[in-house]
Amino acid sequence: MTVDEIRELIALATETGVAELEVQRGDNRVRIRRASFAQQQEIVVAAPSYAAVSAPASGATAPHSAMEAPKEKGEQPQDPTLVLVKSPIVGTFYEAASPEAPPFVRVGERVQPGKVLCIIESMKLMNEIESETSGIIESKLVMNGQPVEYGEALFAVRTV
Amino acid sequence: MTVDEIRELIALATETGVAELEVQRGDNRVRIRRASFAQQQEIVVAAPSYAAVSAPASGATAPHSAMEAPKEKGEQPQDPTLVLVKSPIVGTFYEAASPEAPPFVRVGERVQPGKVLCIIESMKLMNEIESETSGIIESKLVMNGQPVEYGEALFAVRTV
Amino acid sequence: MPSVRFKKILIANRGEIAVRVICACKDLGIQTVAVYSEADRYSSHVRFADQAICIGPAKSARSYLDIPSIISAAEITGVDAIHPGYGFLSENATFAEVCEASQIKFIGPGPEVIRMMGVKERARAFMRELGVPILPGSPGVLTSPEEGLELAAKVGYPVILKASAGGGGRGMRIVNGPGELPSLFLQAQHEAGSAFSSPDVYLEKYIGAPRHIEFQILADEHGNVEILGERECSVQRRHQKLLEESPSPAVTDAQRAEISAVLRNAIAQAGYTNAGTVEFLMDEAGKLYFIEVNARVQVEHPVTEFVTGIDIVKSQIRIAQGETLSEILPGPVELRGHSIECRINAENPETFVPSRAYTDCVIPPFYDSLVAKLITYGSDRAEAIQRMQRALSMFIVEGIHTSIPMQQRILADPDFQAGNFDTNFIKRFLPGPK
Amino acid sequence: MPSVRFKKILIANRGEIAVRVICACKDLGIQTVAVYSEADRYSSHVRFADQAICIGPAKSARSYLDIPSIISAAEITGVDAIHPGYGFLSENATFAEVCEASQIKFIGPGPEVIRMMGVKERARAFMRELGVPILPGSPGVLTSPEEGLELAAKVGYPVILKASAGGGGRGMRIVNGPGELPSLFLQAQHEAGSAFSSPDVYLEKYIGAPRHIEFQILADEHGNVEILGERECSVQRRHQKLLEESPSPAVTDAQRAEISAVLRNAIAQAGYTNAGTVEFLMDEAGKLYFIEVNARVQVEHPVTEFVTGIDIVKSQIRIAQGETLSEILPGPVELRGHSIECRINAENPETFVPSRAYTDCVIPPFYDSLVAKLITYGSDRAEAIQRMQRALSMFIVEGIHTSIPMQQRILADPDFQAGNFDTNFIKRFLPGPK
Repeated sequence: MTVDEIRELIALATETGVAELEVQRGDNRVRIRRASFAQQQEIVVAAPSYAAVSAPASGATAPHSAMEAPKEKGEQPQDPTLVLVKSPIVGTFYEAASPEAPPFVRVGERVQPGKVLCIIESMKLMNEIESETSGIIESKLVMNGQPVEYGEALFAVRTV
Repeated sequence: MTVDEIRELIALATETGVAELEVQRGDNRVRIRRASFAQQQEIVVAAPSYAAVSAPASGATAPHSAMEAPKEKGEQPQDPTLVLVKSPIVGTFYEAASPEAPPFVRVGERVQPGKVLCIIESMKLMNEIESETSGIIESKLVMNGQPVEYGEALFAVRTV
Repeated sequence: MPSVRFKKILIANRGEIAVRVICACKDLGIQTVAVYSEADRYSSHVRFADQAICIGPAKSARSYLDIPSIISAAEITGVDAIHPGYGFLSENATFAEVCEASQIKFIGPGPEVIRMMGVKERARAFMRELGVPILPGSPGVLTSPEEGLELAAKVGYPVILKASAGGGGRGMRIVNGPGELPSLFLQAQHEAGSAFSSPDVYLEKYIGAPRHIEFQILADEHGNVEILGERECSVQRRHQKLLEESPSPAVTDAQRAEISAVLRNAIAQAGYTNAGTVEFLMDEAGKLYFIEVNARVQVEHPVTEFVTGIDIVKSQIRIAQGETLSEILPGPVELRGHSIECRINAENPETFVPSRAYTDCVIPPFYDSLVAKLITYGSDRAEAIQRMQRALSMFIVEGIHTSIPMQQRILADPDFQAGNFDTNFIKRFLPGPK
Repeated sequence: MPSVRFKKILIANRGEIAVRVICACKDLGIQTVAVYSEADRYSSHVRFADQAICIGPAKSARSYLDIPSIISAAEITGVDAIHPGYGFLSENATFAEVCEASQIKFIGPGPEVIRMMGVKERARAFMRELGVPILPGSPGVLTSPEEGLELAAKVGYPVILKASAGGGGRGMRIVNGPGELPSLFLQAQHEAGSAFSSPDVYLEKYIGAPRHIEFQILADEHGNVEILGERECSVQRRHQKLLEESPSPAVTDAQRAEISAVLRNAIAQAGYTNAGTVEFLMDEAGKLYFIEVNARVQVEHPVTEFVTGIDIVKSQIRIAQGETLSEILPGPVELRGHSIECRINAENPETFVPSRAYTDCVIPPFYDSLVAKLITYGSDRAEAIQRMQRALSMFIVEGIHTSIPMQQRILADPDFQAGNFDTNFIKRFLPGPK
């Protein structure tokens, strides 16, 4: 569970006005108690015992009330010049063709449509994910070797 | 079930935007289907087979959704000069001391605080209901011999 | 007495038990009249009844406890019978009498039986006569330390000395052995004398860690009695039950059969009719002692319904119609499987102040804080516990605090799971000093 | 084969059956992984699972039916087994094979058995061999009107002539007596020839007003089979069941015992494992004919759970863990009482177009319209019906139309109450010409 994801959950708790928000998925657990209710903001994150679960676990964080409308992971950001590249399949993210090879792209690099950005391994098949826009890689959102779900944001690309 | 009560139910249906409102209480049944949904406004009132049930039945009409907030029967009207005299007990309404006697009050009559307006019979006891304000009886809201529940409006009194 | 068929029943209650009685009436094809206070205008029991009558303001004394209002409501709606639910007027002999005088059938025992069961001393004396085990002790006032020592040796230590005129712990002494008895007897006499201006003291067996066990009875108006097994109600907080189950993990088959046989006779001798509960304390050795009779349906009746397959509320109504138990019951009473109930109360888990929801649904602060009853059934106790844990983990209540977190801790407790607990058990789950 | 204990199960389904499987896993202490399409992000199965993985867009073909996505989700979450629910991939032999190849236990029969049961002709031939009654008819193509007359005399009129290559009613003729047979045979041949370019026609017994009856089976991986009684599913609208019950009011105890004995052997011979349903048609005389096997859990499994006390979904998981039926079942299978299920579907009662709710809760239009299953239990059929009528009358759904009004009319029908109905029964409740 990344710091950004936890920040999003805190925003959610604040926005919806709940006193306490506890999210558990697999080995990840976040508990947020809001300051106005407890004189302190307490955040507990249980460390995942193995890496393979951490991303989908947090990515799948379900709303704790049908009334809440948390931002979906992979949602387009407000900034229209920033485009998110999302995973078209479920699988494992690889930033390079092999453990020894350099990454397909680095942050700050300019990419063109058709440029291979990463590989998603699914059922032993290596699926190359290509860029659909031209722009500069602003951030890489997934760690090498981490599992990703359908629609999960992989890269943010600045298009101007 | 009086026309006023049905009018209130129609207002309720319109206000809440339901397509159809069906209310059944004992032998009374009202079904309202709104024009915008059915090209016609249909009102069916099944005649009560005995009078004793009609008033409490309609008075007790429950909301058909926790979201609706129908006006409570006996609620004070908007007009601040019109005061409702409500029944302080459950029982049977009598407008006169005996079947031969004239009514305690008539519509249009001026009353003072302490003036007996009617009798509510409860467990064979005759309870005199007195006016608490001075004014003119604008309407009598319950028929002679009809049962009334706690808080049910009996008279409307114009105080100016 | 030929049996009748009720056409319409008034339910002199509110909340879940009112809805429960409405359900039983619907199942029997009987019309229902709900009564409600101004605070309950939008309650479920008002919504689901065929008719509803406002009987007074929020305050119970002027609505749900107001006999003339309820009888008037029954008269203007022309009902045949009144079901009192539990609490409120359910064990009020006067109310049962007024119903009788008004030609309205009261669905419960007769006024004389309610009255006798309400005077605990009379109920205990009656039951003892008929062989129901009673907490042993002095028959009357204890006259000397010597008499106390003799009695205590017979009933076994610890014993408790209590002020005859008193209550609330004054003049009360727990005696753990014969050495302490003479001095504690004098202390108790002295304290009782100054507190209640009577030094009279009596002696009773003391149970430090009792279990609370109750037997469900059904009795028709023709002298037939059936015992529907027992319920374990030891998980209590300040005498408020939080979790009940049937059967009790502490009652053996032989003990159940023995108590049932004794009760069947005693209840018949008492002229008791309709449903009721006979409460017992169980001591550490597993022995049961009669405490009192609750002459009404209980909150926790569903666990008995699940293990017996018998609808207790429908049975109450049919008994009141004059039907016999052999007509009402599907066959011989048999316990099958295990059932648990959790009372979901609105509360703040830190301070136990009942919470209120301020959005669409309001829990009126005038009455009890029960918002739901959650009942599970399993082929055995372990399965019923697993299902209760799962159901509580999936139970969604928003806007209020509830007792669910405490019940989850209770269900996860190894002693609870082993069936090893008594009425002190709850203390480990309460905040503050134990 | 020693039994294993699953730590984590992926549920390859959505909606109520996904939640049902999650409940069974929680009861067994097994972690759960939900998979969901983008349309189901806020669904209950996502909410109640321990983990949830988005596997694709709303369209089923790219999410719930997409084998690589589901297997990938299983691999990245490290599950031991996959429960397929019903519908979607539950009877897909290829999916079961891919699971096997990926070292993930598929909770259901093996791929070969699924495949055989999927080819109706093979399943029928297999079952006939083992003495399961099959709809009588010509073993192959009918060569002449004389052969037809001879066969029809044997199976009894009415019979039906069907095009061997066809479907959809073309080349089909119902024959009510021997006088009509020769000319209808020629007509059927002619129509079959022009419609399917093959004039081949075969003959089968025709049941005009069949009942749809199905038997629930459980088979472990050690050759043991148990039959959990039958369900009556005749109340259908366009092959969609609306109301199911167990036991069937039309099946006698002797018939149940006879069919159960035959099935126990046949299912064991087939090497069938896990839960399944064997479907039969019942003719007007009450005789049962095998139709097909559904190699999965059914929507209507709860009615069987209520009358047997056996948790079918928990049993599926434990069978897949390699446990034996004698370990899983609490004792001998016994039917007690009666249970009814109503499928509450979102729909417009006039036109049967599924409705959608537009407020907080959305029923995605991409999948089926089932919004709830309401199940009642009673000590007999009358009590189960009364409780279902009461429960439907108190069932609150806002914002959408549901099937409840139709189910209320069905339950109030005297023929339904008498147990006197077949698959044509529903027609009287449908709008338009009967």
